[in-house]
Amino acid sequence: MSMPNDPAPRLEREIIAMRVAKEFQDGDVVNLGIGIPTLCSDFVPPGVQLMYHSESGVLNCGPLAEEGKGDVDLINAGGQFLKPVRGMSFFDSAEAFAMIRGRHIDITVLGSLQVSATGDMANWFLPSRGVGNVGGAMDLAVGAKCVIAAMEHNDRTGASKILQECTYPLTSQGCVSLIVTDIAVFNVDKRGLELVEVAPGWLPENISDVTDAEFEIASDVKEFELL
Amino acid sequence: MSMPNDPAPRLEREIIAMRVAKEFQDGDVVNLGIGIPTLCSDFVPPGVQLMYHSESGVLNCGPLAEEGKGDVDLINAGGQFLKPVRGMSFFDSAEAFAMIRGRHIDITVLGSLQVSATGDMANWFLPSRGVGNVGGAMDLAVGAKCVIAAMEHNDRTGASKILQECTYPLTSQGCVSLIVTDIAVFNVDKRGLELVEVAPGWLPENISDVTDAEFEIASDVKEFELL
Amino acid sequence: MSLDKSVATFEEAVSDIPDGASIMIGGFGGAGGMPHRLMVALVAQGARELTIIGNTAGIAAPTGFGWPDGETPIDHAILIENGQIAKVIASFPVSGSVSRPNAFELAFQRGEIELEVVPQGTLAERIRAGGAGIPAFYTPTGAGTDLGVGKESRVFDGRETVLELGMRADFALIRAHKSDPIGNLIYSGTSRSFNMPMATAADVTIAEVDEIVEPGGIDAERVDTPSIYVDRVVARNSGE
Amino acid sequence: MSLDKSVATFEEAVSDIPDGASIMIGGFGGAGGMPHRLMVALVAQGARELTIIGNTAGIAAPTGFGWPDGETPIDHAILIENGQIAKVIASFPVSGSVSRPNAFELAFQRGEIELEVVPQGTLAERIRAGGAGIPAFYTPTGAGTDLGVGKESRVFDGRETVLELGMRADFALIRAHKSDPIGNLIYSGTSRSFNMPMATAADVTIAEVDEIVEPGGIDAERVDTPSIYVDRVVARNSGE
Repeated sequence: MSMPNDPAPRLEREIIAMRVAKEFQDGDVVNLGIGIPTLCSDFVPPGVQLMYHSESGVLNCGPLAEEGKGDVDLINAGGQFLKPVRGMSFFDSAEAFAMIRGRHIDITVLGSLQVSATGDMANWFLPSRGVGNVGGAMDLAVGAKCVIAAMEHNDRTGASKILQECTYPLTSQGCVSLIVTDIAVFNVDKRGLELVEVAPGWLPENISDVTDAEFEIASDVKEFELL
Repeated sequence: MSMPNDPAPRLEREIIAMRVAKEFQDGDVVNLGIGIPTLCSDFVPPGVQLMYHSESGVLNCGPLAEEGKGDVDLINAGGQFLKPVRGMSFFDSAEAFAMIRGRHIDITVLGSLQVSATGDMANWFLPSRGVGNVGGAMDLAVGAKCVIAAMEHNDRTGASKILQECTYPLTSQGCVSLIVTDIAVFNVDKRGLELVEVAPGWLPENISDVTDAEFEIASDVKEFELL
Repeated sequence: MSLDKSVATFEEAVSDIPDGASIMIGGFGGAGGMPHRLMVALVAQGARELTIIGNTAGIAAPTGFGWPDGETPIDHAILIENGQIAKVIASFPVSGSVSRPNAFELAFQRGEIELEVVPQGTLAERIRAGGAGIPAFYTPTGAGTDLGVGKESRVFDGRETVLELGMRADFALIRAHKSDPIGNLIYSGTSRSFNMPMATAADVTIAEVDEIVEPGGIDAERVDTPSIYVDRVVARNSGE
Repeated sequence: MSLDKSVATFEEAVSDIPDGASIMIGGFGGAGGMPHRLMVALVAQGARELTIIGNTAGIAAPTGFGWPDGETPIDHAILIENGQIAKVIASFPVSGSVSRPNAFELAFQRGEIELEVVPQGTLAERIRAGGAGIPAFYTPTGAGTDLGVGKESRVFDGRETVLELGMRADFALIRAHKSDPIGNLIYSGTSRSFNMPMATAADVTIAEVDEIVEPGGIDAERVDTPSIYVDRVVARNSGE
């Protein structure tokens, strides 16, 4: 979505995914959430081999099945049908989450409703609905070695999804180490946010205008690095 | 072993096993300890089908392999080679003990160094040795729905293995519900021991003479019932 | 129980489930791995005031989650719509779409059904613990969130955790691919999900399978759920 | 790590184990399921002051436990006799025969090795918990016994339990039947034992297998230890 005072266009979801995918290292075990995170698998850098984990109970799983060729016994966590690939393995939910909680997942990429300046994530409960799906979000947020939030910078009403403190119920405290939005990239730790990249045509002050959280600006802040 | 004042012979280990086997009900899941308990499988009543569990990680396992035909990957908890049978399943140690601790075993038969009047069992640590193998004994003692102690009544020095209180380190408190020895059968609960059967030629007072624990005598105390 | 656990019909398999029972229902959420025929039989059987425990509370109808195009989803919603459910324990109780509520959400908003939301990994682990004789464990999941409120908290190695209790149920309705007559089960692909832990954690575990093979027809090395956990098996291809 | 985890030799597989490391060693106690070649390589490698965690501390030599007649047992005893072990954590540390002590018992009686005895099921569960991110759990096993002394105790449902901590190690040396290059493992029969939980609970898991098959050579439905847990695989039939 765009806002009236935007100095330049906001980036497409695919560009967000492309930027996130730069973080993947060869051999990483990766769990991708629903939405923008799922797109990351299309942009894995050359030479990088990943092992995808899904909490539906499959490891080293492959891409989505072709339309109409789905097997009901081969789904991802979003209920989509997957293509069978060699090297897969199947396991039950207790084992799937033993892997997550036990720190066997190197990186998870999750969408989020809100992220705080200290890396708190709120992505499971929309107060206006009064009921929510926690699913595996809390387990992934506490269990993965690295949690990346991939999301739009502002919601449909224009409200900042990056906040000094989350106002929605938390998924986990202080779990996020990188935020990639459609206009900015932030490093996150307990001390706060550091703006490290901006979308083309955006300046740090433009980011500040649409962000309800304080942040430091990296001395070498640059344009989105996609290569 | 026999003692000087015995009024009649003590029963063979096979007879102890035969008496224990009378407790098995059709469909029971059974775990047999090393020694006398292992012999019970030879005396299962006709019409009774059991599912044997071994903490080595095999369920519905069969009899010992023929001499020289052992498979190193098919052992029981005593390290003996088993014959493969249909309907077996294999699993790891965490699962093997999930079955035990989770109350999926109907009956375990264990040898014991000592059993107390309230069903405490001491069968893993001989103080004179100063080191012992606990193995799966504690898990079986707390986990099985029914724990039967099958043992000789007195040790090699003539000391009673049934005591008011165990003097050796405990395996578990109050776990034993039936004691079968070479001269007597006792029901056990928190209130104490009840003598229910005696070996041929033995009277309750003869049992009392070689037992260092108080016990009630069942109104219908009878000779060992093997059929 | 005897060692032959096969039951002829789905109706017979669920006939003794009483009002007020707690029932685990296996599967992840889609068409695979869910005991559809047992659920249909339970609707016909009519037990009420049930507590159901599962990953979802029936999310397929509004969005088609995990269902092939053109098929009509069957899931927990049929029990909810029949007014049989008093309480739901789930990690993913409502539809992924706010604008397309599932039967559970409608009943919940009407105040007809109680809800306990449990993180998916905590739910799986609580069920595994219930089956494994572990009364309680500590987990970092949920600490410092609304779902950790009211739970004992404790720090291990500098990390806040909450105490979670093992969970059991009166019945587990699960879905596997094949069984032998004594109840050794194998699953297909991602159908393992909650079926495997649930099989271990109920007083009575009832498995809906595609086929009951002859004794010895399942390779001992391939068994996913050992027969010790299974009380009844009923096949979709049985002669009913 | 890259996705090809095969290592050419047993020597290379254990080369980086430092003095003072904690090492889980898989198996139940017999000839099956134990990483003999890795243990032999570790003797040659020579790391000292090791803590070893296993079901036994090497019980086969005195009694032949789980070994075919006529074969010479190889187990933890070779590490103990080489003076490499500072501490043993085991459920079954000594020989089943008082009159035929194993190498561990002799060293223990000389005061050379520290011992922690853990009930077998608690040991397996502590290792599983260590691999599953569960820092601690309650179990009835050991409550009211010497092995429960000094542990927090708590009553659940009228039953006394003790608090046990998850256990991890720096390395796990395990034994499986086959692997594919990315580390999916299958076992044979009762060789699963401690190998499967240990595979999950070490910083570096090294699997000794009979054979490393081609990619895709292990059926996804049959995998016992998923590749996520395995760091190195080395085959007995490799060309060394």
